[in-house]
Amino acid sequence: MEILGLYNYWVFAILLMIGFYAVIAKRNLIKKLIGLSLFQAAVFLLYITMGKVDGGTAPIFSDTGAAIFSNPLPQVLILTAIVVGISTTALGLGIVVRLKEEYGSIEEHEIQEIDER
Amino acid sequence: MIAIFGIFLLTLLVITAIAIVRTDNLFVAVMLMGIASLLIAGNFFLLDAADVALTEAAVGAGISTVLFLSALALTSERERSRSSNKILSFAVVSTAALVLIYATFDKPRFGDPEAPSQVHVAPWYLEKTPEYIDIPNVVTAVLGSFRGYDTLGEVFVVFTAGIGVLFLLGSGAPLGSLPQEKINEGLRHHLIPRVVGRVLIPFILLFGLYVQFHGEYGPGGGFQAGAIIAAAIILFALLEGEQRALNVLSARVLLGLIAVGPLLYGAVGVAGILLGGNFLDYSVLSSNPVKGQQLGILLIEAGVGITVTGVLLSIFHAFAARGR
Amino acid sequence: MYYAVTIATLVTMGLALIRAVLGPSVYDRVLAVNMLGTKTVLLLSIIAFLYGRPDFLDLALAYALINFIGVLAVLEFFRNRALRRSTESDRGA
Amino acid sequence: MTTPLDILSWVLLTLGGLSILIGGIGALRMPDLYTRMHAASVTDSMGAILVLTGIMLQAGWSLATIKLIAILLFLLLTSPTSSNALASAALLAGTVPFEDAGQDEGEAQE
Repeated sequence: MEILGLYNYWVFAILLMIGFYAVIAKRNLIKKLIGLSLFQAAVFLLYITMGKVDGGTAPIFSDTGAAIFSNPLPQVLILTAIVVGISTTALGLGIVVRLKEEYGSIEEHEIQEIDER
Repeated sequence: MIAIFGIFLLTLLVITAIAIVRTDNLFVAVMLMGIASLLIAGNFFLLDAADVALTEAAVGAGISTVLFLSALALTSERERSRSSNKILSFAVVSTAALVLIYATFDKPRFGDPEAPSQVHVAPWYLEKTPEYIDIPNVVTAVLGSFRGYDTLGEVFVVFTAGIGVLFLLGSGAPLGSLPQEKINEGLRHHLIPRVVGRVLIPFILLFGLYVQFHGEYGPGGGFQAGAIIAAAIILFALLEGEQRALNVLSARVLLGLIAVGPLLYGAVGVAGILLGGNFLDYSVLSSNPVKGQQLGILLIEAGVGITVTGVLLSIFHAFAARGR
Repeated sequence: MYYAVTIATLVTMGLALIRAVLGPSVYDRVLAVNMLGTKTVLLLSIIAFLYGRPDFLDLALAYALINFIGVLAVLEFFRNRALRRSTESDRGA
Repeated sequence: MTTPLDILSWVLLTLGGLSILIGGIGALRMPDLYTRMHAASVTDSMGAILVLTGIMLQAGWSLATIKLIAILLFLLLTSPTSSNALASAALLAGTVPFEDAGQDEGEAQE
């Protein structure tokens, strides 16, 4: 159980690096953005994992008389970050669409070749 | 037992992520992102974060798929080139992963009540919320009142992103390759989705309003509600065509919404100063400090909801208008 | 008994995920997404009861309402693509 | 503890779990898209009805039951609709139904 207790953090590390791999190795700009979304999801997971308390429940008081609550602070940060994340991803997609219109391509190296001409 | 469910879901999540990176079909990658969003929302719920899971549901189930697909429609569906420097990237990434995993051995055990992050401010929030604000949902209390500055900042980031997309895509010569009337009809010929969608849209709107105004008592709040209401209108636009959706909520109105939201939020803060308190100090808004806090949270949540609805819908329309 | 149903749902999610990863056509993947969506609704409702916090059913409700949009977006995407292809071939001819 | 209502709800939950599992296996094992869709959607609606009714019997008369009824209604509305939308999209794109499955099994074309 001691080892399983760190499983969430390992998944965080692996997920973060899968996203990072897509960002650095892939040449397609939309694929890079998808990788960035995965990266974001990993960070969300880390925060929420750190907020969990054993035997706790969601930090919303109710008449069931639960006494232990998980940490509300990471939840607040991530809740806003999800909506901010989708808006900034949309901004990135907007830039990619404009690049496609100007360069006719969304592959990184093709855009660079056109620039060097 | 529930811990094992979480581990299973996380394993599925890792498999999905690997599949996302491996496929060279971007459409498939977007579909798999939808799955990843479902899995991660389930995980958030298991980790006691009902509010966060609701946000992920509202954003991930509809809006992010719609945005990615409209971007794909404007660019291309396939990755054309192979990855660059595969081996080098893989080496860098796996080294970093190993370092990160090594670092986790120093982390406090999962769920440890004595972990440093658990003993600092969180108990104070949990203890003082009933006294200062007296609403059941501590997440909303922290979001709206204790950390109101943060949320104001986030609202401005959303606002800026929306304005940025409008600057990028809102003007200039569209591609203009498709016949106008075909584009405008949406899915009107698909009778069954259209009828069911019509039945559903009022309920989604109603649910959005419920989430907005029930946010003090259960999971919910402005961010989730904004995304849900935007999803309802996007559903309308998909079914009846862009133009009809714009007739209901025109681009000008949406621009107004984008501006009104942060203004409302800021105005509540300034009202606090004018009434003799600090910026974003809601206690002075009413003769009873607790009632003032509740009023302030209600108002700023409304501001957040308005901004998020306006921004997400404007982004959707900006992408959709580009396809004509 | 809740546990048994949860396990059945989770296993089915795993099977659907295998279908999504294997494909072969894009429609299979959309089908898998759809399946996972309904399974998530069920999973969330059951877990809300397992935790003894039935007030969190809101989440399952949100998914039940919103999941639909993803599939419609896919349908619209295909319609758009068919339109674009037909206009392109018209011009080519 | 074990009132008839409890037993009924356990039976429903077990059957629901079984049909969910069968649907999952069917979606994985069936030979082509339309048969897979069939496996997924029939047991999808069946599983949802059984499981949610089972939970409803456990919840008794409360706000939770009303929410569960709403969830069930919306699921029953949306899940077949998305199957239909998907099938018509696949048919329009030219995916041919599996040969042995019989000719009139597919959805009617527009």
